[in-house]
Amino acid sequence: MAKIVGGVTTSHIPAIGNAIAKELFEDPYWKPFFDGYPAVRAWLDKVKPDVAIVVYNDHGLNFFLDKMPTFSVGAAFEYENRDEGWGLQPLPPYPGDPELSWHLIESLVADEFDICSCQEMAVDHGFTVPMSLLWPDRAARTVKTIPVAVNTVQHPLPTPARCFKLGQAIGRAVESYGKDLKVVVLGTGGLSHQLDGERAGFINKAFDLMCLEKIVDEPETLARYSIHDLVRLAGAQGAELILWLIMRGALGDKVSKVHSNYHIPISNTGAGLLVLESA
Amino acid sequence: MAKIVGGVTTSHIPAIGNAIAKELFEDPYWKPFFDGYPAVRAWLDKVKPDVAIVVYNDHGLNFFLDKMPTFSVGAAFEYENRDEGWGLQPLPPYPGDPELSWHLIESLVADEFDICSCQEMAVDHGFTVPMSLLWPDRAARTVKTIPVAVNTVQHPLPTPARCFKLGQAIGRAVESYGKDLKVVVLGTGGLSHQLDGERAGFINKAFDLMCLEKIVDEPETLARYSIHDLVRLAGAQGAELILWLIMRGALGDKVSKVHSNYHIPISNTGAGLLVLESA
Amino acid sequence: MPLQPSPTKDPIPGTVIFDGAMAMRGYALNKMCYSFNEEAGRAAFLADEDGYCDRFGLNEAQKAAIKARNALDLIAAGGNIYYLAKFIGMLGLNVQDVGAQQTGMTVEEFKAKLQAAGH
Amino acid sequence: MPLQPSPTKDPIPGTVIFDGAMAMRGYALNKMCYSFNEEAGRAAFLADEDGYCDRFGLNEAQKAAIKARNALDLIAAGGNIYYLAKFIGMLGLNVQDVGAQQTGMTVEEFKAKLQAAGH
Ligand SMILES: [Fe+3]
Ligand SMILES: [Fe+3]
Repeated sequence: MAKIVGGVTTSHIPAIGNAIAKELFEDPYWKPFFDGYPAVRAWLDKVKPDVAIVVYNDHGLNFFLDKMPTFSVGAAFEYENRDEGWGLQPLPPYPGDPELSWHLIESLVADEFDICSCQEMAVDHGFTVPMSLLWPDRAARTVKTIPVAVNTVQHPLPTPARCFKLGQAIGRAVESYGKDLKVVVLGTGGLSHQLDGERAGFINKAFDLMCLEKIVDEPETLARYSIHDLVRLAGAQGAELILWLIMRGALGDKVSKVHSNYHIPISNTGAGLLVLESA
Repeated sequence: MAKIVGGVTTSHIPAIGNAIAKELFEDPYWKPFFDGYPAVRAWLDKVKPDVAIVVYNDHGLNFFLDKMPTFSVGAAFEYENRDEGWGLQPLPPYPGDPELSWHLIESLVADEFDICSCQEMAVDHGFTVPMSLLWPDRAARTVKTIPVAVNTVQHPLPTPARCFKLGQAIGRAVESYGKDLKVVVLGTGGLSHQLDGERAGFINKAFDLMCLEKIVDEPETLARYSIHDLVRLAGAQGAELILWLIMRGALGDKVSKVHSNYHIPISNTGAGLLVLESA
Repeated sequence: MPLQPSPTKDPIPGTVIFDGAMAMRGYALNKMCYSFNEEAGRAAFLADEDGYCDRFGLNEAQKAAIKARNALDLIAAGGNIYYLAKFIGMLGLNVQDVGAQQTGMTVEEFKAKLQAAGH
Repeated sequence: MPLQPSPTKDPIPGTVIFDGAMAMRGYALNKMCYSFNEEAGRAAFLADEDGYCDRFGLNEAQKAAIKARNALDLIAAGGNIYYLAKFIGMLGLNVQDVGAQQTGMTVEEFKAKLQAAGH
């Protein structure tokens, strides 16, 4: 039977992708951020997941406002990265696990989640940056991927409570899959940041630290916020915390914290990193 | 406050659109079908709805398998009809009510329905045929429209129970809208038919008649079927009964039957017609 | 046939459920058929059937079924009836022609079978 | 700022929630910016800015804001930051340039404000 071995949270902002491309790992601005990741990779080397379910938000590459689904689940043989408008060379495609995707979709729809299934799906920095951070050696990477995209572009966004329940349903779905697979769930994005408006540059360290603590043992506390609360407390893009809640829901009641890091700022963002192992 | 005044169920197969274009109203094959509709139009003339929420399934015009949402709600100023591949001249666009659309979407997402919002949306025969049957005089038509599209193309389809709950949530959403509007809900498609496979041409009159009876006062009975049940009992495309269940859910507990008709066959289909008035 | 709900999911004879397994098999074929919504797609296909099939990456079974205009083979190769309908419509066939083909009847026999369901 | 959930939905100063009302206003602008994912869209815009705006049906406020490269005006005209980011990126600006513009700071001041949030 398939098993969720744990989860990782990480920022996914494009500036990280640029810094990786320029190999700024020892640059004084970037070092405190990148120094958080060797411990994550050591954990991944130990648990050796077969599949990564990558919970992210599309930032206007694969989805436009003509068709904006709340929750999308990839069901493709591979996922292409494409130019997002700033002219960067796209990364090579990511192999999928469509059989597990369809199992997830069957299970989630039966569980009354109104999923958008995507048999072709371009993934943007929200997906690729975490993959580059966690598996930098592309040639050695064997993990398959399943993108789960969540609408954070067009309000109404799904409530934190709904997202936490989606995570729980993903957890049940994986545990009911017949194949012997180890699955890791990535909750990407966050923590506090705001790009738009006179409030651009808003960061809330106290809120971020509280989230990093509560999400381990009391995620329900975070699921009680409204989206409006998250925008107020974490900034307009800080609402990406809902992606972390999906990850956390999938891990089940008890988890143990393997590793964490927090650094302000990278670009406009408070960057939170966590490795949680399922009990 | 807005109010749902009632609902109409009707077949939406393309052959009806052809027969309308050719004005086959008195043709012996078509007459028993078209004769059911003057009573529906008389009822609409009496209740004068401002908005029609049209629950239908896209048959491969607006949605492809790359992005197949379970439930989509239109939020456009108008909805275009387009050529579906057989070269027919498209009908003129249908005016929307985006303000009510956004109220619906806000309310449904808060209610934990994972809606795909569509600010641009081409509507196919599943939407246009019912509109032509109910409001044949386009110049005199003042009703605005909100398309609600349901995935019947790619299994898993949403369960009948989930669809009935979506209808109930649509009902709550409309009743909480601040403007004084009368809303009619169309449940289109069905009843039994199957186009594909060695079982093509399957029709189940007994099941259809049971549905026409139960949906009035005991819709929960129908919500208990699985999609697999519906395919078995009503044929592969007979699963469109879920669209009727959404309509019925929106009407609330008590309804009265104003009119009904049933005729076999039109094309490959058992055609069921109902007008239900909200209590 | 009893009209009650049933907990079983026994196969339904003569019926292919278009689920994930079929979707994985038929994606290229269905994508090609979806392109027939556009006049340009239909014209390009009719001008060069094989070239158009190759452009969408159809496999041999799919190409053969397209060439033969064989609905059952198209379905077995992963075709979804909603997209296949565009191919069928482009050829000037309707759902009764295709129903007859799939059931091994003449169109008249197929229509008679539908009429009989009303009694 | 108290960290508890709140039942109120008071406006958040300096923040526009991109809801249905904003979406209705900004559709043409956002659709144009979405087209900047493609190199062809970016080239066509840069070759003829006004013509490209007209092709997408931008209104006067949207055209003026595009011409002025003014982020606050673009947002007020219905622009969504995720699509605007493509316009901004095409111009060679990053989120800190735009943050500075929106807050009336120099880029250095804006960066210093972000650094300060860590303490
Ligand atoms: Fe993001
Ligand atoms: Fe239909």
